[in-house]
Amino acid sequence: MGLLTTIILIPLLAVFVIVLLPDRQKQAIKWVALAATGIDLGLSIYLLVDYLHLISGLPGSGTSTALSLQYVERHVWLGRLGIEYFLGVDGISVLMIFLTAVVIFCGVCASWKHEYRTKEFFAFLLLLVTGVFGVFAAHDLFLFFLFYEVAVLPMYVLIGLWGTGPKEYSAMKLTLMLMGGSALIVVGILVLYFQAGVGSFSMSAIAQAKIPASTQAWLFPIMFFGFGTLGGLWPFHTWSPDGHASAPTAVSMLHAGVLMKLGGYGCLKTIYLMPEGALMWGTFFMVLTTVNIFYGALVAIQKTDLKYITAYSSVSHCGLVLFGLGTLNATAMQGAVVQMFAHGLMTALFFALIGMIYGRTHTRYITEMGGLFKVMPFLGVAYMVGGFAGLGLPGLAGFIAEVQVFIGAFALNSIGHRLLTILVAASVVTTAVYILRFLTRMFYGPLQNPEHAKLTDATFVERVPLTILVFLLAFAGMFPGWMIRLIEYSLAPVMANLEQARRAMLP
Amino acid sequence: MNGPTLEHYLVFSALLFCIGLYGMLTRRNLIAMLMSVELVLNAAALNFVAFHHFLFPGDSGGAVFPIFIIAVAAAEAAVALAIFIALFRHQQHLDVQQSDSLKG
Amino acid sequence: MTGHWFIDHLWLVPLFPFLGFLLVGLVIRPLGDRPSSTVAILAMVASAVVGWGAAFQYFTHHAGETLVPWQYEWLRFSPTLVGNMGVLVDDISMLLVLVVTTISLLIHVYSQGYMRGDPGYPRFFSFLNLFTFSMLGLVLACSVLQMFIFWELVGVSSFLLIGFYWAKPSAVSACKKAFIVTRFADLGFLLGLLMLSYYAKGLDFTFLTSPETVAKLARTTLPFLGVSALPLSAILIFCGAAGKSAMFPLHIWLPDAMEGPTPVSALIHAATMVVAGVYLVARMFPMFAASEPAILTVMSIGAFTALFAAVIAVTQFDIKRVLAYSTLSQLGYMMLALGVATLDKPLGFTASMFHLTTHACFKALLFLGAGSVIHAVHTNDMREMGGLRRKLPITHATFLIACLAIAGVPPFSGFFSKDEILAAAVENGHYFVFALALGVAGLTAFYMFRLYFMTFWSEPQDHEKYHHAHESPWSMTSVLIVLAVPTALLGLVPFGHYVHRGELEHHGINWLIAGPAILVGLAGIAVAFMLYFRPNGLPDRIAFAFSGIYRVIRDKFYIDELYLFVTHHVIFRYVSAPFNWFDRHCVDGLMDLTAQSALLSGRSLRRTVTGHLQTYLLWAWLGSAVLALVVWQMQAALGWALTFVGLGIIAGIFAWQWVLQLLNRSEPLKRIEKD
Amino acid sequence: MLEQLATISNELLLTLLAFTVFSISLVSLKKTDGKAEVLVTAGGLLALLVLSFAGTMPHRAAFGDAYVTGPVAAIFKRLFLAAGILMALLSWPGKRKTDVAPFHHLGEYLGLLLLSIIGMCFLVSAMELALLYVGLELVTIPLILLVAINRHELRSAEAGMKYVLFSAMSSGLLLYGLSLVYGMAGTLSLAGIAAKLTWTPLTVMALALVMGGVGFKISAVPFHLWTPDTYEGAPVPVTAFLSVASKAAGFALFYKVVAGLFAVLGPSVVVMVSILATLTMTFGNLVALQQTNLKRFLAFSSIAQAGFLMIGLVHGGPLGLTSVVFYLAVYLFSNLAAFGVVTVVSAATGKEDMRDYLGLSESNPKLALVMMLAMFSLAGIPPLAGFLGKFYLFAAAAEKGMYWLVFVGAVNATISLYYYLIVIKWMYLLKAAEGRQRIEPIEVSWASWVVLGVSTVAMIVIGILPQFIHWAEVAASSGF
Repeated sequence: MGLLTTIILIPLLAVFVIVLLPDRQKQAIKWVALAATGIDLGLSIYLLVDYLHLISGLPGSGTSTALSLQYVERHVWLGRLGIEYFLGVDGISVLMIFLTAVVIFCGVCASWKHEYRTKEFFAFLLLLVTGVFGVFAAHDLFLFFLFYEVAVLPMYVLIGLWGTGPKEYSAMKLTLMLMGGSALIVVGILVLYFQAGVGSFSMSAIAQAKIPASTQAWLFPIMFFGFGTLGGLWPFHTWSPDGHASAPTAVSMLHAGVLMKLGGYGCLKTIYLMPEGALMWGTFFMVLTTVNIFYGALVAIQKTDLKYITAYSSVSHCGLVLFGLGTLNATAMQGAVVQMFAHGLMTALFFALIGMIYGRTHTRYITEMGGLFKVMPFLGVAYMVGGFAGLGLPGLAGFIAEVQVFIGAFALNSIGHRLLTILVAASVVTTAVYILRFLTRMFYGPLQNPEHAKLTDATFVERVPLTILVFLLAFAGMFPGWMIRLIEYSLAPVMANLEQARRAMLP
Repeated sequence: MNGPTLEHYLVFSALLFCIGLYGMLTRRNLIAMLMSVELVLNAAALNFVAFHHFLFPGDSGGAVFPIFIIAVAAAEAAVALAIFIALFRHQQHLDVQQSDSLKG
Repeated sequence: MTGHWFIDHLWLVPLFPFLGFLLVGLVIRPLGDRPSSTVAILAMVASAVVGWGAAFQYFTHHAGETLVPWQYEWLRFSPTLVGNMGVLVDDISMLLVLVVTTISLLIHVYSQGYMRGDPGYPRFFSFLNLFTFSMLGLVLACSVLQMFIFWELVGVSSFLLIGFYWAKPSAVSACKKAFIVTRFADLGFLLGLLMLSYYAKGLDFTFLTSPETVAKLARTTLPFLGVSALPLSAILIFCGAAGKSAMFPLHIWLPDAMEGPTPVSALIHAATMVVAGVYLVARMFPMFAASEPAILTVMSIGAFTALFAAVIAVTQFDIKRVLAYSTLSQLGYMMLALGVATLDKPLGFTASMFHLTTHACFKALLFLGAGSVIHAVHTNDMREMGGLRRKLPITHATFLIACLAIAGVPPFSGFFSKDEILAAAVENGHYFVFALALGVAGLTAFYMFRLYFMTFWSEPQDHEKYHHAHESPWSMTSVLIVLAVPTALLGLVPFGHYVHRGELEHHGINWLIAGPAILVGLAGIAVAFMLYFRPNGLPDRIAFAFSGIYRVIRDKFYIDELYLFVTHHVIFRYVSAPFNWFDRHCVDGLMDLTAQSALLSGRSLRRTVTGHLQTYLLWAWLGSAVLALVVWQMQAALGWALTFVGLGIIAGIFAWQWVLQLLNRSEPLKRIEKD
Repeated sequence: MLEQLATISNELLLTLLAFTVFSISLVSLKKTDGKAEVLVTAGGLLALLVLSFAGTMPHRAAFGDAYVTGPVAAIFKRLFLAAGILMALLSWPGKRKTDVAPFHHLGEYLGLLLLSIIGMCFLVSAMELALLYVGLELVTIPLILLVAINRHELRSAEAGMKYVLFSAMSSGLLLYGLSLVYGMAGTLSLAGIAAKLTWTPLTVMALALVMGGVGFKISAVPFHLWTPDTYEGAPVPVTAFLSVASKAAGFALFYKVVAGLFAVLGPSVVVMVSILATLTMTFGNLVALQQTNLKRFLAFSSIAQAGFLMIGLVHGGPLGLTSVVFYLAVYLFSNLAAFGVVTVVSAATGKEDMRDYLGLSESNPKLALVMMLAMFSLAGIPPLAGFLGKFYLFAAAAEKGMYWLVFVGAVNATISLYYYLIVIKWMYLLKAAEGRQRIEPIEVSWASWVVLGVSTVAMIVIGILPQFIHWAEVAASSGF
């Protein structure tokens, strides 16, 4: 059994173990979940380091067009259509798997106090994460889509059962919109399969078989919208604010932190599979995502509910991911992937913190908070770091992503693209406005509510995830080289495809 | 010979068929509706026989099939009448328009 | 590698404060105040030692060269575009290293006394270390990307330090304002960076400022606006510089930034961070100098700010605000000096750097002196001070030296640097700028001595406070004394010998220029003396006589209000709020509408299941008929028209059914029904 | 002759079993509790299922080529047998509050079930119109009786009435259409007819009439309207059987008479089927959104599922057949799991409204879990079998180039998820505070557990293990 299968199977095994444990053994259930995610975290770190080691001897970007798949596990699986159990990772997947492992580990830590129907909660949570790992590891489109749906659906119960506020409504909306997106994806996958005519769902095989440009012209937006829905693409982002606002802590962390990345990841694969379509539609999606970025930030300024603020900031930040991808420029796409990683960490951090603060103050409205630094300095500092990462402060991961996307997008040689880039870059100001607004509102100033004076700072179990996330944000922000190497190497095939398509489209 | 031709039979069966359909649609009494159904079935049976007789006298299928139709129609009628009786016990009438407790 | 240990290990200079920050912030903080400040100061000492050593080695062995002793590839954007991190050594970076390490060290020491007993004492020192790290990183930046990175970091440390008293609402809004305004300006910097990354295809300063690159940029015509890339990118970068150096109209954050503790004001908002803008322009000087519009922009903005701030400073009563406006004015001076410099006559460059250095000393001294005063009387309002010279002798003496320096009285340092700026203006024929600068010099002397007299002379206004006032502890006063030395003497250093672009013709003091400057300065002092030496009603009467203008000036020309209106009312209420509404009601509404329409159509379709068998049969037959039509169409190639007719029939029946439903009469073919 | 009888040994054994079951209830003097009948039925069917692998369904023509059991037909028959076993077990007479099945006449009830299965088996093997028709009626007439078997209940009788008249009507249409076909071809053999038919207006008319008859069986819109009423009125296990086995027989009928006979109209049939599929899916889904009675809800859901299945019908080749057969298997187990839960709950509490399932996940977590899996499988959520099934259906349409139909199907899958999630919402999400009586923990009989367990395992395993789809593919590649 390969490493990837192990990573995917461990949470699934944990699900079975948890299902078999009696309801009352809450502590045991949590330990099983923690152990499973801990092992996965370890394995993913090993994977990361090993992959870095693997590619360290290989030539850098621009020179390599070979697919950088590693850890391949390939078995014939279902039927005569050529569905395979085909796992394999490139650098981007490795990074995403690592992110997933980190976030779920932190999520389990952040849910340590979970008491209501613990067993089902952790079972669904781990089921979900199985799907996420699977998506990032899969190289067969069918398998990819299968895991994709596995990752999306448990969310319904997780939000609907353990959420707050109008949770049934939010859960339904989220699920339906995302499944609506996946309806587009399944069309896309089938069309790709039959147009490629290679009798295999393997992404690289399909990418090599040229899909007719006329097909790509209509199929590309369909698939991009499909994945974009999960990636928070405007105007299909509205599941995100309601969904995230209603979801319990760990679920928000995982959903905003990792699941929205599935959207970006899928969009990247779409570009890989349909380069000509991407060239035709790139600008269109850049416009949409500009709306995303700018508009998400502006709306976030208005909100007073912390989760809504964070959700809209996710819309804005994930817009940057899709924007970077839409540019079809190597630098910007690198930035987009870094943004996936950075945003995953920072949103997970945000939602973890919101959960902890809500657990203490019992309010999520920033208008009802103030001066919390006095009572919870640790949480405050962590929140600040997260906020600074959000507004793209250098030294934290968000900056790397932003500057790469901007530089890459600016290199597109037309006024329209430049203007879009300038607009997007201008969002750093609006972002700063809302982030500072809520940071100062919550933590600065005199203690708003005398009741809050009795509150306590983070406990040890809470500090663990926060510390991990903060550390990673800072580490990735200060030493981006390894990420760039991973991404650059794995983007090479995509860029090669695009280059080929560009040449093919020249008269 | 100036006897009836295939067309006569076909037109007659088509008429039967249409009368059956019309009856199904307009009769409110369930038993009348059942009778209309029988008309439809008989129209089909008549067709088979007519075709057999005029066009394919060598193929026995056309002759056999109506017998099956008649047999099955009898079974169906038996079942239907049994159900009508059960229904009548509940609602004391056989008006199809008022048998609408299941809907929506 | 230069073979000189200090230069080769210059990266230690920012590293020490960074380690100090981490150590103090994460490890030492719980141990208490004393260890925290000790570690922080030790970090600064180490940093200063390396900095001074490197500067010494540089000016003795490599003067005039530009070295990059250490750099590494930090972020690779593409195989050709690389963002390097490293250390750039040339005259101005060494100069700034000297200034920053020294002043920062002194202020660390000073803060030991000033911050004693504050609950956030360790936090303060860790932030100070963080700031110093960022500032040194900025100063030593070898690429414009690195500059931008540390640029933002100093911004954030400034934010943290302004908001040090986070429980105080005014401090909170001040730090927010500082951050957002500079962030807004940084957008310009960022865009400039983007332009450079694209048009110049490189980010290293050595590459960017090389004549070839500058020439190439000047040749590149943008596809829009019809200008070349050079002035536009230079002006965009200047936007960032203007934000950080609080040039008009981005100056509004600096006076409010005085909400921070006084050492912070001295270090960040007087001596070091605010000059980063000037430093940036100086760093990119070849680019600016090669582009007429850019350099003129720098000059005019600088000149206007110098005047504008000086005028406002005259009317302020908060001791730190006066100093803040004075800082603004002096920063305008420096910008102005850079603006009048050209590649041929680069005296302004030297003058600007010179003034930067002297200003760092005397303004730090002024702020620290003010801090000492505030420490003594616990108020910022000059109207509640007076007569403090007897209570605070050391503070008074050093403060006077600093005032004389800033007023441009020889032989104090300010005189020389200011004189050089005036000379530079004249040299390049900017007589109007010269006149304006001269006027500002007079105003400067006036408001500084207004401050001085109101604080130290005059009469004690608030006896309670006066009574409790006492000289500050040794750790503070010693720093004042130490700073007074360069304040007085720095002017005597042959500055142009060390820091210059191009060749400077060595000249002494041109008394034709210096003479009027001195006179104007003295005149300013004299007026201040008359109005404020003794308490009298004259200033109030003057203020009353010009009450309209006075009020406008006192309220800073209502620029804050303008900003507030734009941000709060226009953007928040008329941009952001409608977006919010649009998102919730239109975009989200559309999504809900989809679900609703599914539900609604389900509800109406449900009506077809009437429970009447005959309805069902009718549907089935019509269905068969329509199917026959459809299939017929496929083969007869009569087009889809009939199909649509068929579908139309279905729709019609549908509608009919629906109407019947509405009328509660759902029997089909009711009119035929007679039995 | 013996060889011919051996060819239909499966049907013969079934008949034997049916009469055994009938006679058990007749012979036993005192009133039986019905357990013996259930055991005999289920055991017999199981034995037949096992025997089917040992040669009771030989691939051999008999009776002058009127009867052939092809590989696909064999799969169909096994599905019918499996459905029969599960339905019989569902009718296990435990302690029950309401009579989901009339366990006073369980013998008749199960006998009728077996007769219906016999009809189905003949139907899928029939290669000739008369046998086909008789098989079809043999399927339908016992089912009509089963629907109306709770004759002391008004709704059961009314459901029976609607079913009998509608089915008679549909047979009338079918027969009339077939008579026209006979008139054109002059033979009753399916292969013979297909070879002789040409395109004439009469053929088109015949096709429309035949489609009316077939549409009734598979409850395609607009021939579907009897479905909800009949499903609601019938005893729950009968509904379950109707929704799976009878529908599967309908699809077999489609292949036999529509696709088989009217091959000459191929492209038109494709268009017709795709239009019907679209209408059926959309209608079923949209109306299902409005339902609260679970039986009615599942009726509309099964209409929608028929629509999905019809997507697979547009592909005439092996892929289409594979997808339909495979999905039928998947659908059978998923739907039986759902109906199993409904049966259990309804038997114990008499509640059939989904709003009564409030908090079921707390009081009866296992039942709720099975129900949830069934809903997910029906909605096509991986890793449950419904996912692979839908994927194959879509693939079939896509290979035919009908991407728009794939899209329509995918969108409809999303809509269907909407109402399946509503059931889950009542079971899992809503807390008991809404003022409704919670269902107490239910004691579930072993027979029901077997049904639920087998269905659940099947739902999971069929979608993951490669053997099942492989069987379907191998069978489909060699034809019906």
